[in-house]
Amino acid sequence: MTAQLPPGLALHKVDERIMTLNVGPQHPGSGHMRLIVQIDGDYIVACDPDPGYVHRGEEKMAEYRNYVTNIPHLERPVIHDSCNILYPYVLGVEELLGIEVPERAKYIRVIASELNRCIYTMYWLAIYGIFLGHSTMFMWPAGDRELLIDLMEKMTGARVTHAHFVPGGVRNDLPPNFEDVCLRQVNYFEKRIKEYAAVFYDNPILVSRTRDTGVLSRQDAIGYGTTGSVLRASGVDYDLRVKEPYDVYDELDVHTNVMKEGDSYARSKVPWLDMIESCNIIRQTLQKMPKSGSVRVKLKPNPKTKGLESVYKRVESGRGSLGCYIVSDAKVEPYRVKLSVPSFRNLIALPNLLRGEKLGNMPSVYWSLNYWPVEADR
Amino acid sequence: MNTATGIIRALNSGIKHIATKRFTLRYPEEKLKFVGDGYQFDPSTGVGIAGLKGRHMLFHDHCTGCQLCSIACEGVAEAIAMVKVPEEQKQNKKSIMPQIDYGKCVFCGLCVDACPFYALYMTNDYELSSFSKEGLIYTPAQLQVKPFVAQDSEIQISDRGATHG
Amino acid sequence: MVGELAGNYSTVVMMFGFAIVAMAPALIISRMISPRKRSNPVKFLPMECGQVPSGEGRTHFMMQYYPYILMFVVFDVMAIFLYAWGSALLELPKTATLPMMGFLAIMFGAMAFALYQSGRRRIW
Amino acid sequence: MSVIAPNFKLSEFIKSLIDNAFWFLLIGVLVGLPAVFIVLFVIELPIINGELLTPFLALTWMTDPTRILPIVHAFMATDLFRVMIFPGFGFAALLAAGTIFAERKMLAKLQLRVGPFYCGKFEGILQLMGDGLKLISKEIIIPAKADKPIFWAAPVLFVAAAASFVAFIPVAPGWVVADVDVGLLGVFAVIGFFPIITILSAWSANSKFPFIGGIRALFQMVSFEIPLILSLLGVVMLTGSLNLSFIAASQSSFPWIVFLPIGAIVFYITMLAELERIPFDLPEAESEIVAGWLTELSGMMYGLVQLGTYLKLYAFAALFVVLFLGGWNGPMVVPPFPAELLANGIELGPVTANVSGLPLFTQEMLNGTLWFVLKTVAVIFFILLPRGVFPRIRIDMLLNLGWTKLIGLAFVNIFIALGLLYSGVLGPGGLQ
Amino acid sequence: MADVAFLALAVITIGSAIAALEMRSLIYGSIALMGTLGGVAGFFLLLDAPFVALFQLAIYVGSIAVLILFTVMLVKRELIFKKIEDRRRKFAGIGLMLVTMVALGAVFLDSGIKTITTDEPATDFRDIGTDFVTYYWPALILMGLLLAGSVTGALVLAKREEVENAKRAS
Amino acid sequence: MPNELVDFALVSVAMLGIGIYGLAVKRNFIRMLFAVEIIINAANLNLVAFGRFLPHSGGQTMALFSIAIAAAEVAVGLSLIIVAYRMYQNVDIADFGSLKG
Amino acid sequence: MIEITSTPLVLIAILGTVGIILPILSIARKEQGSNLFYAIIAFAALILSIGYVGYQFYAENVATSVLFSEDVLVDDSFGGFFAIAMLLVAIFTTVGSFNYMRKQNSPAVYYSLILLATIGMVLVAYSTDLIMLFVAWELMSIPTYILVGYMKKNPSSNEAALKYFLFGALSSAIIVYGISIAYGLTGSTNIGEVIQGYATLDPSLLPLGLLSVGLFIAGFGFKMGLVPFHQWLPDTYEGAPPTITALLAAATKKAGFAATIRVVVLGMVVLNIDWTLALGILAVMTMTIGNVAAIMQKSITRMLAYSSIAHAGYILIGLAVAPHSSLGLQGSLYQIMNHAVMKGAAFIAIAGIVTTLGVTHIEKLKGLGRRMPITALGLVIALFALAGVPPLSGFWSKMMLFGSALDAGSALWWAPWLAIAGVLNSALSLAYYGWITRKMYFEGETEKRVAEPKSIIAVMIFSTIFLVGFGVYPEPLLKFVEFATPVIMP
Repeated sequence: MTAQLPPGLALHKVDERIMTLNVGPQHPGSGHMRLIVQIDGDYIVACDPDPGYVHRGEEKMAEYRNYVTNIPHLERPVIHDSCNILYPYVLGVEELLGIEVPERAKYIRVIASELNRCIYTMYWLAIYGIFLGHSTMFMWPAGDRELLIDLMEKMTGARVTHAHFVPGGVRNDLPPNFEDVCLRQVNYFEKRIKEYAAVFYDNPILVSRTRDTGVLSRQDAIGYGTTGSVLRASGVDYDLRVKEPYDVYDELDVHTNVMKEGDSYARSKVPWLDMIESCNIIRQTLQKMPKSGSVRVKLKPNPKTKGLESVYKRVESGRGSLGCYIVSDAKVEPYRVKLSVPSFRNLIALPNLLRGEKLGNMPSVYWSLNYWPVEADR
Repeated sequence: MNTATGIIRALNSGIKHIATKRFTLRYPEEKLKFVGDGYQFDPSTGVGIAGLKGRHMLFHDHCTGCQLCSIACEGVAEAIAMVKVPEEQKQNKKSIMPQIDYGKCVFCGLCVDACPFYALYMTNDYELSSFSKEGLIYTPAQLQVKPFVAQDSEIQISDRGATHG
Repeated sequence: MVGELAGNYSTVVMMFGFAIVAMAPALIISRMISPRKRSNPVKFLPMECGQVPSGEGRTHFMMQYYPYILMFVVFDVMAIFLYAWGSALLELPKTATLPMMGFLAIMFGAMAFALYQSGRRRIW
Repeated sequence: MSVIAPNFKLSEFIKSLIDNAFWFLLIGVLVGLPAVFIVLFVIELPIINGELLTPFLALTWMTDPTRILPIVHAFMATDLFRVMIFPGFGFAALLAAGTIFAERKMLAKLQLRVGPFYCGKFEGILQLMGDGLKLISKEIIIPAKADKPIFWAAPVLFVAAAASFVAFIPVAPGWVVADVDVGLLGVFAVIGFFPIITILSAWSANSKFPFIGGIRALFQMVSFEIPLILSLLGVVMLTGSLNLSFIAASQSSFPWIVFLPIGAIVFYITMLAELERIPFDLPEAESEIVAGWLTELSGMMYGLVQLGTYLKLYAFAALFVVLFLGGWNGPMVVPPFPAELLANGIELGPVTANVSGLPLFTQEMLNGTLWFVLKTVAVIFFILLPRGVFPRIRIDMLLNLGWTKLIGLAFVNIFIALGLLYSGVLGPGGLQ
Repeated sequence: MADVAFLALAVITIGSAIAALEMRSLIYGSIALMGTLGGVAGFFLLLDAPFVALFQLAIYVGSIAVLILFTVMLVKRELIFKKIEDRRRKFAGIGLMLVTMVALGAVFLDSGIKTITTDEPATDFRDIGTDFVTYYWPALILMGLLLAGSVTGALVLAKREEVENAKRAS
Repeated sequence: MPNELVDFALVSVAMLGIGIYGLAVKRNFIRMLFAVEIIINAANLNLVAFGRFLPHSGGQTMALFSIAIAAAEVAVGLSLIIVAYRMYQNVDIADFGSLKG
Repeated sequence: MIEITSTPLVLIAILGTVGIILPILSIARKEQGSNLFYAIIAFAALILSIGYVGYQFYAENVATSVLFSEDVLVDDSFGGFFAIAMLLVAIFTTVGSFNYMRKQNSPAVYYSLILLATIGMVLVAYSTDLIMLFVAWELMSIPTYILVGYMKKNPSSNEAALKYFLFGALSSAIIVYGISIAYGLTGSTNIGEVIQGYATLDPSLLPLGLLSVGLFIAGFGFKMGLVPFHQWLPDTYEGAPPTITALLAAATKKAGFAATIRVVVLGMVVLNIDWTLALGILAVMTMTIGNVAAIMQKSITRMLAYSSIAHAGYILIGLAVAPHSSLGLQGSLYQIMNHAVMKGAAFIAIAGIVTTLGVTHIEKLKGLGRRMPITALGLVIALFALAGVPPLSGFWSKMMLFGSALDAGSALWWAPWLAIAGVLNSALSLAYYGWITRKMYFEGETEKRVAEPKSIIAVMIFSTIFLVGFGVYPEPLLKFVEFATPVIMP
């Protein structure tokens, strides 16, 4: 569609020049999936992504647990972004149960969500760095992510799987003196990630390597249904935090980062810009947050919904819009929970982006799609 | 000459970082300092108190053997089993108390949320490794012991970079 | 005496031989002391990222850059011809540079064509 | 001090040194004593100078400098010493090992982490040894359909080719393994072997990823050989010699990098490419082709290839020093050997020993080696540095860079050299 | 010393020349061919022609052998080992070889060159460079034309025509 | 014992013979190319040997030209075989048989 | 030092510059340029070159055939003669390719290679140094290997190129071997000095001298298509593009003769042994086998290929008797010039037939005289000239050759037999030439005339004028040949 097959690659006999490469699952550049790549010399003729290696049936499991005990499970698909993947579920359950969340809890959720977005993006960036052979860009984000993990750990008591959001608010209040520590570390974090520009984003080798590779046009980006940074890198100004604000995002000043090019470089740069924006949001939130107040509505141990009804909520996660569709039938367990994950939407674009690309571009194009295999498999 | 300046900038940044303080927590020697004594829950307000969700601590004198923690865990990890405690340690009528298998526990803390009697808290102790699966099963007697944790390292931010100090 | 100068090069051969003599034992010792478990035939399959290998391991591959090897063969000759001239340059009259410049001009022409051809990778 | 190693404690350092020395001694005794006994009981002892060479006598000789030094001298004059120890394999392997360690520590510093830390008690100085032990005790797995003879031979040949590259490098005046007229051409000939070994090793594994990596390595090395050869032509034109010792000696007043900076830059870049180092490490691009041509190599085979790679790195850095940075030339900083020691002998308490064999090394040689090593270490630093700051580039970009930009610059360099020569700045009648 | 070296080189050269033609696998044949070429380079060294020797190593072993090896690797695996031989033709070939060797060897041994030895110093390799640009300079220019022609022609030959036509048509 | 000219000449003759044998017997193009290379090397060896014993630098010059020309020849020959391989999937010229005469 | 305005250097300058610039032009035009553009540039360069050679002759700047020189090149009439012959063929080829190359890829490189090969051939004739000769020989060979295989989608073109390549590489290897021995015996690579050295050769080294000459004959013989070395020739001529076949048959073959005359004939003369018999036997064998095989061919290309082998035999007669008859070399040169034009014209005519009708089989040439009258006429005239039919130019050269054989009869008892064999062979050849003519004119139904390519017509007209004109009035050409012939005295 976008990348035309070079003339001639289709002409010669298939058995002669084409080699089938299994990239994955035991491959440093695949993640928990397999890309069946057919190459003609240095050019990729066809690419067939084969996800499903880490499928664990989260959606089915959710039908056997009540609304609260689902929480530690549903965050598993993206443990680095665990707050954001819980967010739509929690919002949905709240609507089903008709709970009004305290104001302070909403702000705490925003902080946790933005911090988690940064944690996820740093992890993604680290892998992007190592995919491009930039070992420093692996180590720096992996190290600097520690700042935010430390904050999250202070806030929720766990370093990775927080299980922090519950219907009705958050599990616990902020620890004392958290605002100061948070502000300090987030400021330092922002300073750090701006330093990445010199070695990574402004590095001429990186720019020349990722520019004009895997170009996803605006039209196709919308057509494939991509979301998040992939969509914004193709020039579509779409951010759920702005377009469909949830919780308190409508009170915050959120700037959407959009790039026109739609190539790997743009797709890799938009998340980085988003991180800087996240730092801004956290600072705003810390300012506007009520200094005290309730953070959680007391619920019955096994809350029940009123009757057969469904709700669809979506939020902007680190990878794009993450939706959760819950059907309830007046029992303690949900009837159906469906996660609509951004990774899978972005993956759809991959075969079309890789066709006709060079083999050397495969990692950068693949990972610039902001794809997390486990989330796609659920 | 954009390329040349870019390359020089990158090299410069790299060399600059050689003189930056390193940001590595030397874990066994240093340990991060956590907030408070661990995750606790106040059933009266329904809000937790921030802290690390480490291994549990069981207050025998508060535990009534109501099994709420075990029920809360059923949907999550099924790590909590209610076991009979020996006669001499008997504190409640049913003489059953939670026994936690840390091979299964996911440290979500929902059991703490479930306990209405202030009997189950989580502590800062997270070094639970063991050579056998049996060693990971903590009996009520083991859960009663308050762990000693020396955690003093915190992230220090200065002009020359952040360190764990 | 014919072959006197060849003695100087024997040390290079000695170096080569010494490296082999010194390094081959590393492999042999390693083979001796390392475990050798031949229980699982899958272990000895070539790397295919966890899949069972399929297809030929060595195929008609990477023809896109074949012109560079062709060019290398020719321009390597040019480069070393330049050495024959460059090392004698101090003893040569200045007019002797002209033929070399002519040679270089011809080679530049060929190189321009070759670079253009090899740059069009879609046709290889 | 704290910047480089924040937790450096001198006492710990000394303690670790003593610890290490203890272990060495212990192992030495445990291995050495049985050896002495074997010698005593099994081997018939020779008679030298009318004396039966008992172990005691041999030990006395070993501690008697007047006896041992002439032997050492004689040994040092042999080719074997040159090949095995000083300018040859031992020296190069030592520097290569140092390079591996320095690379890991330096990269760790750059990436704000610690690097090897525990092995050897102080900053991981014995990490390399540990790695070697690990590699040697690992199982060597050979793919079932591999071409076994080539597969086994390739790592060894790789080291051997790297070692013969080292043979051409002059370290100090007169200290070079092979002092040949056309040494530079010899270097090119040896460089030509690496792609062959690489592609053969890759082919023999009969696996896809090594084959792709091997072919990439072939293209890369082969393409960068031409800019490499051309970038050095300027120096040859100005010196009129292909003898590396002569070229090094010709830079006594100024190094050629002053006049030929473009050539030096081109050579530096091609050097990175020939060494397969980031940003040119396409043959081992792990995110695309696992580990390139090294994918199927396991255990000590991998270790040998790494050793060969670092020997090659040292050799290239040394070649850069010899050709562009003046080799061993530098201000005399080593003090002369105290003359009164030669005249009066060494006073050891009550005894005065007149040692005939001293000094073992001349002042020039020590000074030259010092400067050479210093410059080489500096060049190695600059070879290592890009690994921290650059991503890997793509093969078509790489080939394009090599064939257009670098060759063009190399020719610019040649014409600069020609201009310098014909305008009379350098060469006969000019400077020098 | 030189004599031992000579014998060793002769064995290597001739042995690997036979091996290059007779090895079952073309890859091993290529490696054996490298052995021959390297052996000839060794002879050049023995003949005090280090420039030619290293030129031979750099060009023949370093690039021609690489090109051959690469081309052989492109060939299908079964072709690498395929060997068509006519027995009669083979015996005829061996006969031809023996006749050539014996006849030419006899000519060489019979003729006067057996007595030629020399004690004069070898020529300096710089003379070659001097020759190139003075006496032989038209040959050098022709050499340039030859290399240029061969590289342009080889490139035009090796590229895939059908692809080009398809491109032109589209 | 110094090496004599005739020794080198004999090695050269032996290589020539092997090359002729290869050309006569083999029908694999790449092997025939090997044979041609062996003959060219034999000739080069002869040239340098004669040049050394004269002594004269012309032999070495000729050898350099000859090696360079061999390089160009091999480049062309291998391009031809690649074209043939694309067409026939074979490198055996006995199997080509488009020209019968 | 050779003068910079001497003919060979100027030829190198003109043709080499154009040859290098043509590919660059093609990249400047993104390879979209038409065939004709490059062809005209190449044609202009060739015309300029031939004009320069002619001017040099006209201005009498050319020495008589000295054959020896202190330098690697000499600007003599012998070289000039060959230069004119080869440039003529190259022009034929270029003009013939106007049409033939229209649908092929990379025309620029094609013409560039033709120019480079032409330089090689011309320089072979001019060179007086063995190294120069060898490099020029290779410059002639390598582009032709590529040109023969230029039709990449045509299997026979490729196979022809492979065979040609193998034999060519073998021949050059053999030539190097010969050069090495000659150099070793005389200590120089200059042909003059080599010949001098041969003249004063130590008797014990004589076998080696003979060996070197034998190797030269074998090496050059591969290109000339002498009989034991001719196996590649029919296949190659048949498979190659017909225009290139013209170049091969008419020009590279002649370069082989030039080299042979420069090196072998003179070398043999001074070696002072009775070697002419060997050449005589070769000559008889070559022409007989060539003619006999030609009769049996079904394809006109192949038939002409064998006929060109036969013609190599005729030319060899002249070389064989050269020491004993001054007419020998003259006849050879005359025949070379004629053969260049005749064979060139014949193959160009076939190229025209192939491009328009796409056939080479003789049976399918029925009625060609009506379908393509001008081409057919040119072809027939060329064929009759090849056969040596009287009023045409080919008659005089054959006459001269056989005359020289008779002339040498006083010194060599067997020489007249050469003449007789030649005459018989000519008669034999007339048979198959006549058969083709009959097929073209007297068989087949009346068929429609097809459009003949204009470039082919131009070549046909030129060759017809040349053959008929010099057949009727041979004096100027005779004078020229006489001027160009080197004088050798035994």
